[in-house]
Amino acid sequence: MQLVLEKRAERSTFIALASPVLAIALTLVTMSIFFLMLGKNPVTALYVYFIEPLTDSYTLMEIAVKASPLIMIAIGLSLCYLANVWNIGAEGQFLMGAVCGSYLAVVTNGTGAGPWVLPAMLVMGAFGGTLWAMIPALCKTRFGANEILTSLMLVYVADLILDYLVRGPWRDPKGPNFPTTASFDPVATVPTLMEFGRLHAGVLLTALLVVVAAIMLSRTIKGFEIRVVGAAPRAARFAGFSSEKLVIFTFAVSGALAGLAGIIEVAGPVGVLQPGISPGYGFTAIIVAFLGRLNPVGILVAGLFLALTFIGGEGAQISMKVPLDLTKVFQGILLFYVLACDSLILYRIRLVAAKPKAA
Amino acid sequence: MGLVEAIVISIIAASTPLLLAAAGELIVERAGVLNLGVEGMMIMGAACGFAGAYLTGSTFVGALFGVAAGMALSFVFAVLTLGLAVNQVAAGLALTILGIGLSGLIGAGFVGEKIVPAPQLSIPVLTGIPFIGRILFGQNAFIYFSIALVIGIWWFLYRTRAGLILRAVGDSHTSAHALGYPVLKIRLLAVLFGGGCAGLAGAFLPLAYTPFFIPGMTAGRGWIALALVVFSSWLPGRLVAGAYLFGAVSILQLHAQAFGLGIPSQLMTALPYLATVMVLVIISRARGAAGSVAPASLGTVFVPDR
Amino acid sequence: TAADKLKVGFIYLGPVGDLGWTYMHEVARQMMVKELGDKVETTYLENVNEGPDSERSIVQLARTGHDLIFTTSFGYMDPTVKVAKQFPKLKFEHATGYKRAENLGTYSGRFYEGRYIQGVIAGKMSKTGTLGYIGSFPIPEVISGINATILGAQSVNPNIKVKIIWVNTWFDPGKEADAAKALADQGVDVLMQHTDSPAAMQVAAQRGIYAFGQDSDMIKFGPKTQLTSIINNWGPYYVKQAKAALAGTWKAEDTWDGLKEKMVLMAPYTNMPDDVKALAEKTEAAIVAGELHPFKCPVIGQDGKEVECKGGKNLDPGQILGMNFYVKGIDDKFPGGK
Amino acid sequence: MSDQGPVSSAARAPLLQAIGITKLYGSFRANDDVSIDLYPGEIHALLGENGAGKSTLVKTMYGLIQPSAGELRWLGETIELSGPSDARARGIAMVFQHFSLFDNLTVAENVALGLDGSETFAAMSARLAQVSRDYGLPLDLKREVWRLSVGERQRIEIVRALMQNPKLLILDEPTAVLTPQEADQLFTVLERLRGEGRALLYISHKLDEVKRLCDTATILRGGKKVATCNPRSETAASMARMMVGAEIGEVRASTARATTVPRLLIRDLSMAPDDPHGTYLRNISLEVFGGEILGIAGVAGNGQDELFAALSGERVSKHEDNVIIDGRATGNLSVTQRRKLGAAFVPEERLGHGTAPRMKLSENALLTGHAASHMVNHGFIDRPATLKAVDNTTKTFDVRKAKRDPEAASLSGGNLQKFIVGREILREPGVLVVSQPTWGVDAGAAAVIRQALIDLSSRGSAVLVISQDLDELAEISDRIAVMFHGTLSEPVVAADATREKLGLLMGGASPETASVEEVSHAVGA
Ligand SMILES: Nc1ncnc2c1ncn2[C@@H]1O[C@H](COP(=O)(O)OP(=O)(O)OP(=O)(O)O)[C@@H](O)[C@H]1O
Ligand SMILES: Nc1ncnc2c1ncn2[C@@H]1O[C@H](COP(=O)(O)OP(=O)(O)OP(=O)(O)O)[C@@H](O)[C@H]1O
Ligand SMILES: [Mg+2]
Ligand SMILES: [Mg+2]
Repeated sequence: MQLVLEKRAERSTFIALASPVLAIALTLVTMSIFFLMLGKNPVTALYVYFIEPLTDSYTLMEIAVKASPLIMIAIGLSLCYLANVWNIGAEGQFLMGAVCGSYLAVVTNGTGAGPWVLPAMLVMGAFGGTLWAMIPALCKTRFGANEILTSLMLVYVADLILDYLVRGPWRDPKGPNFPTTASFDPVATVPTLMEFGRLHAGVLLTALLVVVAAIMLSRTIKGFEIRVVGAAPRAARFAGFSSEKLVIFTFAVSGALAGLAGIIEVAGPVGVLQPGISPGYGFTAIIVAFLGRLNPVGILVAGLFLALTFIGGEGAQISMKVPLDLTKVFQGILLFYVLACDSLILYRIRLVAAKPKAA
Repeated sequence: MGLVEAIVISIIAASTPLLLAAAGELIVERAGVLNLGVEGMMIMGAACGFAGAYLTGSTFVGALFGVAAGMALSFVFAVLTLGLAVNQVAAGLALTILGIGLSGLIGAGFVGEKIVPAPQLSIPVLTGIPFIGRILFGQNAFIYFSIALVIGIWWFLYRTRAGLILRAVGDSHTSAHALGYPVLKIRLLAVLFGGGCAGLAGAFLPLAYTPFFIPGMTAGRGWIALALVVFSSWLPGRLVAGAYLFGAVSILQLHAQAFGLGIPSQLMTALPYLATVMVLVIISRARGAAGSVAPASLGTVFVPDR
Repeated sequence: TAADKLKVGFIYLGPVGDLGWTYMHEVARQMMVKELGDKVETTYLENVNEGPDSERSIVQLARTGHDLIFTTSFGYMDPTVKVAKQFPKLKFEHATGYKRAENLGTYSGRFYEGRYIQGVIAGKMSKTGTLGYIGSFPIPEVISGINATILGAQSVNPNIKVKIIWVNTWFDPGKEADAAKALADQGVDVLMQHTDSPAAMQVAAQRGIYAFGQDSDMIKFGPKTQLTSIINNWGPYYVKQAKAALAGTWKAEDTWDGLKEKMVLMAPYTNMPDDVKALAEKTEAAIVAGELHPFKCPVIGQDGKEVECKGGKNLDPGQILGMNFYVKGIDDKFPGGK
Repeated sequence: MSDQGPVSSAARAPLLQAIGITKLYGSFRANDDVSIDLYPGEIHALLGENGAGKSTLVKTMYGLIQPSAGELRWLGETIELSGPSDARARGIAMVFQHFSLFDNLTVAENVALGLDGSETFAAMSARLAQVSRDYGLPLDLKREVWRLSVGERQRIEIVRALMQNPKLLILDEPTAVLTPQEADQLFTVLERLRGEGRALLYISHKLDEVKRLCDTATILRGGKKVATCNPRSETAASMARMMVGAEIGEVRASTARATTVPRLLIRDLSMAPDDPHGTYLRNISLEVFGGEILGIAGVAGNGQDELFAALSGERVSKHEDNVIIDGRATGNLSVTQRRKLGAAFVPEERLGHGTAPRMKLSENALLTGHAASHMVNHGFIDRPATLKAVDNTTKTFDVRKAKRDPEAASLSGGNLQKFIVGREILREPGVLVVSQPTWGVDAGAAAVIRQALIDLSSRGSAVLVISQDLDELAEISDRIAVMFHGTLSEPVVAADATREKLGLLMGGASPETASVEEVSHAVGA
């Protein structure tokens, strides 16, 4: 007997909805086994991971805060990936967005500048991300250099640029020479939405972007262009769409979104520019993009869900004293199940009797 | 030992884990599969390799553990991407997360322990030859193996029928299937081989390079290895050049710092990355219209009709 | 009962097994648990990013009933300040920072004292007259360590030279080893490091040169190599603060302890002749007794000018904690802006 | 049924028998209880409309897919083929409809991959050179496949099959991409193979060549076998009737007069190829008048692709007056701009070029329709308009599909081609450039498409048809020009253009353009 995949004639809408549920169920079973082996109560564990964060307004807000940059970056990346452009350097674009946007915060620090600072920072942030994304984009269109390598390598470079700036020229002049800029002035800070907690205006921007991206992809000719170039490059050329221009476009947009996410993180939850402003958002967002099936709404769900596992994992470290690594293992397993179940949307699995080998 | 000789030896050692992992990934990608989980497999190789060597006292057994760990993880990847036609990019990234988590759990018990590093070859007269003696005859087994591996891969790809079939599968899985080649089985073997190599590359770190285990000690080398495969245009010879170029710039910038040249250290640290990008651009430009030579079916799923 | 148990939370920068900075905090936490037994319940969150995640992590500890929270890296300063304000009833302790509040104390070690002793030993032990220094990032703490080392070495060998390599990471054993090899290849015969792993120690052991450990006693990784090691000994402090919290006597303070208070310890002086060992011990005793201060004025800067002496006899704590200059005798260019 | 079979075969034993083969895809019966006997020394034709199940049946015989029911008998003995290598081991060889070649590997490597690997590569190469010489199918062993023309690729497939010294050779539409000369050459080889006592199974839509070549024909319709006949005693029309199950209409000739104004004017067009192994276009000039169909014949790879790209605007030229559409110089305009001027294009490749395979038909309507602005408002797609375009095309061109708006790839080749041609024609273009309008399309669909082209021209449009099918060109064109090595001959009036004359021009035999050496290269002699 042998398991084989069989293409479905049409994607199954039912399974598209059922697959995440199945994936979570399978993860729960696997996790339960783990916890039983560790001698912990699996029910508690699952409650801590998946339910508890949803029962409390603070963690709910934190899920949104954590998911916001992931979703924003992933939306940009999904445009690239739909167009078959392999930008895996969003992390670098995120950092450069943070750097360029912070420039204004640094130079206006303490000057009593007006409320134009924050909007200008956001624009600069998006610009910085785009600028950084243009390097691999142009290397690709001009010289045919593979963007996977160039965009990835530039992540390390961006990290070092940020490092250089905060240890050198941009270091807080009043601080005791630690590697950080001065805390941003209120005019350079993304406002929070609530009295307590960190829910900030950037989250609204992300929500807006999801809507815009969803409309753009499904309803506009630009979205169509992106999808065609990715799905059938020759047909796209025939349709009059230039894949070169689209490489530039998708890199520019994804760079801008990553950069925007970067400056929002710095001007929002963090409040200063310093090394380590990104816990790998640019890379995690790649998973979010694929987990969301390169679809804005899917990405929204995937981003929130991944954020939930991060925060649930933190809760598990606190209340169950399990190591962080266990959380990572669960995340990995969960992602595998989600991906595996998603494949049922396109295929059905069939058990086939193995043919006896003819001699 | 002269300075130049010493630098060459350091470069070789620094390049070896990159070369080992990238060589495995080259085979995987030649078969048409993109496994982005190299970092995860490497760190698993490091954890299990150290565990094996620590428990048995044998570097060789440790290396085998590392290989096995990398293979085990790559098997999970294969089940998903080959068996269930899951998107390879996403599965590879998920593999990295899983590998980092698992290695942390496995390695936790071994942190702070120490082992005897892999011995270096010592042939009475030969190793003593000035300059080339240490370079050619005074290295550890991993380094010789990495060179042998690349030569073996070259020979396999271009001189054997199995290698031809592998290249064919990467070029067009539909044609290969039509001719009756078991595409998925071949890819499975390639993925396992790549996993083994990544595991070995990871094991090299605690077994030969810095003989102790620390979580996350691969420090992004898996990503560099992936980039090097792209850099190499999937050619074994150029892979060696790329890995050694990266290693060389990494080591030389340290020496430049030690000479006190006064260049910002961040710029120096960024040099290997910048150099790789620049060389790639130059190569790509020279190749011009011939364009990319990536295996044509790289990263695409294949589901055979029956 | 659970009610009168003190819940203590820790936020760690790295994994608990990094063998370096985080590891030593973890060792100290375990010591606290051992000493105070079931009077305390401890929790740690590891690998907490210094950016957007840290504030949430601290809040999560605060919200789950932790009364005393240690945040163990400089980058947690602003989030700790913020959270401390939100939870005025809880007690916070931030390592290596300088912002304090009613319920937020700071603590750090005078590691430069140990560095000075290492400098003295290195100056004596080096035959080539050149020391190798592997720096992580050019932050004041690392700079003051380099300066203290050189001042110590100059006290026994005025012509001592130092080669410095910045690896721009706290934590990449391979790179640390590469830097150690490069230094050794360039004729350095005593290695020091301000990065976390024992990689440099092992390279030194292979090359038959001397090295100093970092954060913890690394003698295991270089039995014939390690001269001594600076040990970050947070345990007694953690125990003390927890006891104070239990007794209701906890106050937010600025603690900056060194060899005298045993927050900084020196691993046994090994692999050196008796006279050097005696000198090291003498130096240590002098520092403990307050007779010797590594940054005793006048301190001459790289440019040959005397550094302003804000502390009267010695450089003042602010100058040391925020040190951004090299002392005379270091040829390398000072990294980063002034 | 044996009473219909040729007399000669009754005496001999069949080599391969397929008995009651049924193949289910889900609930769809691609083959339904099909039985067929193949005899040594006989060429057996397998005929049927697009999607009739021909490829499915032969894939079963090659072990590539497993039948849901039924069995295969080899020399009277029941066999189960676990895979193609199993089939090859028994002496079954196959030439695939869609090439099973590896673009980045060399010819020799491609051939080696089709063999079992029991000989060394050097020995195989030597034998390969020998076999290709023997059968007059020359190949450059060291060249990579992507550098080769379609005809040369077909040659590799055939030589690869011959290298196995097969007892049974299956050819799935081998002549679809060959020139008459190349096809003739192939027939010589096939006849020789028959003479050597091998069995051949031959799939083709070209009923004339079946009549010429084959001894027996089995006809499939909707997965079922409907007849076995002797093609020599049938007419092409009678076989087509069996295939379709209905009469096929004659194509009505154009009634329009060509105007005196050229609607499409190509002036001294020269262009370097964008990949280094493409063909240079050299000084191409041509006028296509409103109301006429101008055919361009030629062996594939002589610059047709490049010409199509230059006309469609997929590649723009530096000089704007290289291409003039309705009086407007468009040489440097994009595809979209040319469409806005009333031009329309149908490329040769249906899936991936003319359509995006995994996209819905409505989206594929938008693919070319977005230029004609009524489908797009301020950058937003007008969904209903795209759906309406699909419905119109479906109705006017009888596109058969399972639902209203399926993915392009789910249509059969003929229906998809009708959709693509219809999509363009319904826009009433003033100029239509179409490449290989009926490749691999069955007779019924081909007739619909050709009629539509004629009707368009009779409404006053200029139609340029690039085709390798001389019969097709003869049927619909008013004038015919020939492409060779990137140059275009003077058009000749179709009535004067004999098959032979065109065939020679296609080989470059026209005195001003070609040398003898080039001729032999082009026809691969
Ligand atoms: N893998 C498959 N899954 C589902 N249906 C299939 C598959 N392959 C073929 N079919 C169906 O089987 C039918 C017969 O296909 P087949 O390829 O045998 O036709 P054909 O006679 O070779 O047509 P053509 O003349 O176009 O080559 C098709 O109409 C198609 O719908
Ligand atoms: N893997 C598959 N899954 C589903 N349907 C398939 C598959 N492969 C082929 N088909 C179906 O086969 C049909 C096409 O068959 P095939 O490609 O053999 O010939 P054709 O497209 O009808 O004509 P042509 O001779 O022009 O290629 C389509 O209906 C298509 O949906
Ligand atoms: Mg077909
Ligand atoms: Mg067919």
